[in-house]
Amino acid sequence: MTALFSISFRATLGAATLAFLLPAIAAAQETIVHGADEEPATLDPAEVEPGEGGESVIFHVYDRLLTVGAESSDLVPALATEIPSVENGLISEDGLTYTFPLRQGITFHDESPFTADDVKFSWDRVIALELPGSGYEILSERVAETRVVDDYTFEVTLNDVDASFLYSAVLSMTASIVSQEAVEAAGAEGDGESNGLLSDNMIGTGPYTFESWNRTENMTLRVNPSYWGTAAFDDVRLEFGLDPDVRVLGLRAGEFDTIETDPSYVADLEGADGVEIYAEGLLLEPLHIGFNMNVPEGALPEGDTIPEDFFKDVRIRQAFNHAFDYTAFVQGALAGFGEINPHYVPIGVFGYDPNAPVYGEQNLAEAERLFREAGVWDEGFTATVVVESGSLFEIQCLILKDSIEAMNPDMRINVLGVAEAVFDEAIASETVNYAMWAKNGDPAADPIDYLMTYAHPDGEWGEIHGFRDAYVNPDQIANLIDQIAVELDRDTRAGLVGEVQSLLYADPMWIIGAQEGAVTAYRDDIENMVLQPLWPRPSINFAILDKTGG
Amino acid sequence: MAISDNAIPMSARQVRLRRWTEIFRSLMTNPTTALGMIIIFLLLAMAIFAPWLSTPNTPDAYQMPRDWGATRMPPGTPNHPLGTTNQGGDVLYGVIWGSRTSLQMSLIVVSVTVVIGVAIGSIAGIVGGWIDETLMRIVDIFLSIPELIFALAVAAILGPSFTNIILSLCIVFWVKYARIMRAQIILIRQADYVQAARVMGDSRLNIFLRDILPNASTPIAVQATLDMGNIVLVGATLSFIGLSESGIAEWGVLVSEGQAGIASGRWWASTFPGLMIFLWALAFNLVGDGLRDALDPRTEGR
Amino acid sequence: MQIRDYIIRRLLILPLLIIGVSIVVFALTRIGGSPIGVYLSHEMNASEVAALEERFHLNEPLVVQYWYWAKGALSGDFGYSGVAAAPVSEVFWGKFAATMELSVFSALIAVWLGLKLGVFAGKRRNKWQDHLTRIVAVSGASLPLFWFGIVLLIVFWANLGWFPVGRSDADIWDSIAHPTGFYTLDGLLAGSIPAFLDALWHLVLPSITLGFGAVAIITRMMRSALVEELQQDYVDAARAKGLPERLVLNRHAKRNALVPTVTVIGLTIAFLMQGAIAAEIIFRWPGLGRWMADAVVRGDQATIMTYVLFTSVLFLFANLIVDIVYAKLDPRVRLGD
Amino acid sequence: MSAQDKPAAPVIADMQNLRVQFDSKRGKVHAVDGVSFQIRDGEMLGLVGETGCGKSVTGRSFLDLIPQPPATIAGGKVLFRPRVGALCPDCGGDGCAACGGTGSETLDLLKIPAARMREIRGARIAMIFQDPGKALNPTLTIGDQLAEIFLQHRSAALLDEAGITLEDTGWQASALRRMAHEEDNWLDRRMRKWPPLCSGAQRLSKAVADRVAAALAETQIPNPVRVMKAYPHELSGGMRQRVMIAQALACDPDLIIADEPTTALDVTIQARILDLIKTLQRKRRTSVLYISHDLSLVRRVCDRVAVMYAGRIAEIGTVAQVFSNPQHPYTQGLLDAVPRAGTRRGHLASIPGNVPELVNPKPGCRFADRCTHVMPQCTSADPVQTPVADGHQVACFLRHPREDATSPANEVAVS
Repeated sequence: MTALFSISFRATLGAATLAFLLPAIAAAQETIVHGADEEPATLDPAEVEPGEGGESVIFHVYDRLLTVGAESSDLVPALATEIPSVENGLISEDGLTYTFPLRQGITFHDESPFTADDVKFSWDRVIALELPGSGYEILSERVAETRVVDDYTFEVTLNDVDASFLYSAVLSMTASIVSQEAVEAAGAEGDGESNGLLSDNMIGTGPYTFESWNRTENMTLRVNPSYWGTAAFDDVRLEFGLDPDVRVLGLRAGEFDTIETDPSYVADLEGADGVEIYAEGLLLEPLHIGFNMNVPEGALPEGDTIPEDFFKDVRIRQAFNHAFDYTAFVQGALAGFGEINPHYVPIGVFGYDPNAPVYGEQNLAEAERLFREAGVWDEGFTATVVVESGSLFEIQCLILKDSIEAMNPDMRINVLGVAEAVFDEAIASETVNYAMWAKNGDPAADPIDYLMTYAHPDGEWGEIHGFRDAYVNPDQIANLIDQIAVELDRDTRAGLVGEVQSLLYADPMWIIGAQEGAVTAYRDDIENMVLQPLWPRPSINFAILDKTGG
Repeated sequence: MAISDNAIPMSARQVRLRRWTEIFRSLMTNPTTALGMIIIFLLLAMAIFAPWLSTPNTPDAYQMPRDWGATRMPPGTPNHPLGTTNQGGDVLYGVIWGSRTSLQMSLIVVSVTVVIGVAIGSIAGIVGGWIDETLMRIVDIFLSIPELIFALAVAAILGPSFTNIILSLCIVFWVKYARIMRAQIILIRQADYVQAARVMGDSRLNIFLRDILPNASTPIAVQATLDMGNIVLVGATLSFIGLSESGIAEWGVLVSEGQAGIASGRWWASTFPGLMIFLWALAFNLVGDGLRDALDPRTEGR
Repeated sequence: MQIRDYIIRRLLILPLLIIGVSIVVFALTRIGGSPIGVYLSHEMNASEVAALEERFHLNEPLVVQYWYWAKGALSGDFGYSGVAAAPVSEVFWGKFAATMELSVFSALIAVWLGLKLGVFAGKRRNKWQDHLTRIVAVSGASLPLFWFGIVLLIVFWANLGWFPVGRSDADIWDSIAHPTGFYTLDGLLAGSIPAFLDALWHLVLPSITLGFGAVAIITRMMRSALVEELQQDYVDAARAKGLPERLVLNRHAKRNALVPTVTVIGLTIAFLMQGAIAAEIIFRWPGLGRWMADAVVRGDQATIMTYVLFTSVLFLFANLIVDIVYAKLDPRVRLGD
Repeated sequence: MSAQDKPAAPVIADMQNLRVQFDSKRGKVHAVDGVSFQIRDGEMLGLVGETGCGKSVTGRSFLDLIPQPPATIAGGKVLFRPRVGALCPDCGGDGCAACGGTGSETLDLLKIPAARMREIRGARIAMIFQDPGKALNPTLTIGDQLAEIFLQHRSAALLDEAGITLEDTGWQASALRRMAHEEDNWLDRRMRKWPPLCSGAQRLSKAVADRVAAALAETQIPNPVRVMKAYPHELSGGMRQRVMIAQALACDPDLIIADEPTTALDVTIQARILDLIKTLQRKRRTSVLYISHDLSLVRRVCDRVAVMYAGRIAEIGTVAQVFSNPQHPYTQGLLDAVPRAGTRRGHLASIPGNVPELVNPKPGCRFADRCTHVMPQCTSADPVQTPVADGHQVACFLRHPREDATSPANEVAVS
């Protein structure tokens, strides 16, 4: 209804202005202005870094085979017409081959027709280019082979059975479908070099077409009138490079319709006139502080009195988890927008077990007991936690500092805030030279992604942090996680997840301060505002937003 | 008058005495300078008596005390007279202990840079020759990079921390003093009494210590006074851009952290510290300006 | 010494200084850490990191690294800016124009206000107006720009909504090209008055913020110069001829007082370059300053390098030109002695 | 008062008991402390004294060029009677006591409004400064600086020569009038480069240039046209002083204040400049107040001489009277000092002691503590001007009248 109204309204307005007024004003068709947090570094699905600003744009201009709707985290057909499952036979018995029937009669924004060749091309391209920093492993580590069955049927074979393939790979922005014709027309690609066309251009099938990008200023996306699905309502302009508080000011002033912001700001916007606040559900990016048990000899920063293997002692890891003031973090820093969920299967992810034991109550007595037992209470210690300065993560570190030092002034935590680049460099290398560091997890729809990355003894961080020598019983955990990876029966799988949760409570490798709430603030003339944590940050789908105001 | 025409050359001590008394007189007579001095006096008092004005935070007094139960409190809330920050930091505490931080910063930087500058300037001026040449070229290089930008670059490379800010300021600010010192030496060398002293066979060191150093002190004093203000200003700017550590009681940090609130009408968290930076810089600039005028023959009345 | 010789000598020293600056800064950037941090992410594996190090010659000794850098710089390649996600040389000129446009307008404000205040104070030497002016001027230099800017932002953008932030209104400008990069000019060239006004409109707040800071320098110089001039015999001589005060001041005192005031232009430029950083951050001005600020926070060393080098070159040339102009303006000066 | 040989010329300038004080950090300096003298039409009066005795201040007071603050005029009158201008209200121009026989009205230069003073400056009373190097604006050409004075005081004539008559109205004429009165605005300066203004403007500037050239030529400056284009620093000291003189004489004033016009020049040129001044003064019968510390110069060129010491007139009379028969011990000392070469300028080697502090001075003869004939009353009371011969007065107790304590001179001194 509102949609119809606003469309017809816009039509007449457009006609009138085109007929009589300045071009400048004619351009003033409804445009949603969004104050963005991070400007894309690249717009190329094969180059974009997971979690990086480019994803939020790729999300709108390209389609993937599947997507998730606004309402639930259930998969929804997109360029594919059906969701593969063992039941409907689109997943082979051995669980290795997936078949995707594709939509017909769709064209890319450059009018070239969409076929299975484009899908194959897009995926193969990502795997072939292996662009540094990109998420190519998402596909390359899983996909054994891609095949075009016919113009409108695409088939992929995996290396191993992978229960999270659809969520972890197919949904990822890296797996977006680009126009083969356009890319090939722009010149050859290969050995780690793209032809650059897609770095600052987007030719997709999505609800928005790419209009213009003035670096460090703004980017304009136009409604794609011939979209195969429900067409978007309003054009979008993303404004880049604003400080968080300036974005908030802009929203109050009505300069922006939507902004990317975090809980601490949203709290201030409550009651501001013309501003609505959306706060439902949680982001799937737990805020964590990692323990590193694999610090090279003598690599710890100046002033650290702890031994390199300080955190090998499970009691100390537990003590830290007990000591952390969770309430302060959620109530103080996140202003109540968030959940205390201190372990690595976030709420809203398949298999999350609400009954599994968690930390989440500050328990200084227990913490002191454990510290004394571990024999570090009396002489105390100084440990440094490295973090990106000026970030929410830094505040988490400050709370840890306050919590520990309040117990016993001899136990000191240094919060070392460093520039983003320095932090990334420190964390990117094979071995990390700090005993602790803080950041947040990468979002995923399936528990296995988290468990492999953050819990498995031989997983990404397991190797770097040396989980294997630190876990009381590494093999038990490893086996459980491996099972979860391949178990296709949902209930059994859920059970296994719950089991591993309890193990990880007894033997924590992270302090997880909280699960940040999915919150944003927007002008009240924007309708249908929904945040879907599974959509790339800021988790907004402009295509379903409707700006009714004049 | 006729008398001054055939005056006999004055001794170094006389010269000095006369200069300082002149300076002092004109400082006292100039209302703006007097204002500056009053503000400085108050700020210093605040810094010195900080522990009595608000009880130091344990274990580290230069860390903001964070009351996570009382974040974003407006001014006038019990035991937070100036309100609190987003992290429940007491703004008043920040303002008071910030004066100490600033005093530390400016004192350390000024004393370090003066020592370095004077040393290098003296070597260049006294030894002369190729050493002088090279040193002065280096000085030229440093002088051709605008202060703030240079400090910014250095601090960025050292990584964000309060100590690094101080370090970068030290690296940047010594140059002027070297310049001044050298110029003074070359200037004063020619003065009658120094010539006289040389004739009387004083050792170079003696002349330097007794005649040159004290006379060079006035222009250096001016520069130092001005820098006392500038340094806090530049330092605060660096912190604002994000090169300091959050959580410490430093005005620049507080302003940048307080920004978050301004958007939502929580003006106090950044306004008070910002005001302090302003007052600090203003006071020292006023006094420095006054000093300079007192020393600058051109602006002296006839 | 003759002016010509002096200037020639200066011109000869200039490149040496620039090289010196580049060495100093380069050494700093490399000692401080590797320039590749900004490209790294924990998605990368060791071989990728190694490849990057290869690309930046980090495995070579410092001298060699500098050689590579200098070679690149001479051929206009200043490296790749992680912040702008493009080669430095590509994005530089656009941002340069932005900063220059801002600086020019700020300078106009600063010069206009500075001279006015300077004369106002100089004429009333040691009267209360003089002291008041001094306080106003010194305030300009003592005001933390970042703070002052925020205050203006809140009042005039957020609350009153009189002035915008950013550099231009996307709707007005989407059809207008940027041949010069100076939006005011571009607007005029495109013959679009709304665009021109829009550009001006966006300039107001940042240039006030920046300009007010620079006022102090000019005011102070103009004041003392005027005070000095007013004590000259030829000012009395002019009076003795029966000239009205208006002419005595304008033709004999003010005019000559401008000459020494020229010498602070270099200082002013340096100040504007420095202030631009804060002003551009706050008003989201897409210029060199904000680029630098981002680069600093994100450790984008190619950008830091270029920016520092650029400002110092600008600074050096400004001072050289100032000397020349000074010599031209004042027939008396014989530089060097 | 009249000299017996020639009929007394009328008094055109009459200074009566001028008192000027300067504020200093140490107190009020009585720089000029009750100075009185008269300048007769066409005469050259020398005012001699040591550096800092207040003679320059006395001279500048004629042009109201004493900086206030720090100076304050504590009292006295500076009367002036322009040759041309309004007639004496009492006698209507026939000459009477009130106007000292000049027939023109009497102005008190310390009281007239600023606008009136500006009309007098440069036109009726001109000044030659001590150092031409300092008194010429370095950033303007000689031509420009001389032009100013004509544009200030001769606008009407210039317009006339440029062919713009009073009848001419309309914007062109008024634009040119603004130009001729130096009231032109930014727009005028642009527009006068183009028709229709340019022709008129050129005629005007031509007229100005002619007068400037003429004025320069009169001071025997070779190739005036070239000099007009030159900047002061491009000329020799002598040349500069000639320019100053040309500037002073430009509007043919009644009185010229020459403040040590040759001091800044080297000896060889001094003589020539001096002669130049003298001849021009004779030719035009201009009155000159010739301020100098150099008695020999004064003796050469002046008709009468006033000897000043520490802000007061010690002795005044014709050159013959003062030099042949000095009455005041100070004058005698000065005269002894004259022939001695190599003595520091403005300093009297022959007289022991120094010029006294002039801060809040006590009553008494200022010269007392250097005087060889000092008597008790010298340090208690101020000596008064006492006539010793016709037109020859001295302020010294040695020559003090016993009985007539109420002579007019007496009043002047004590009031």
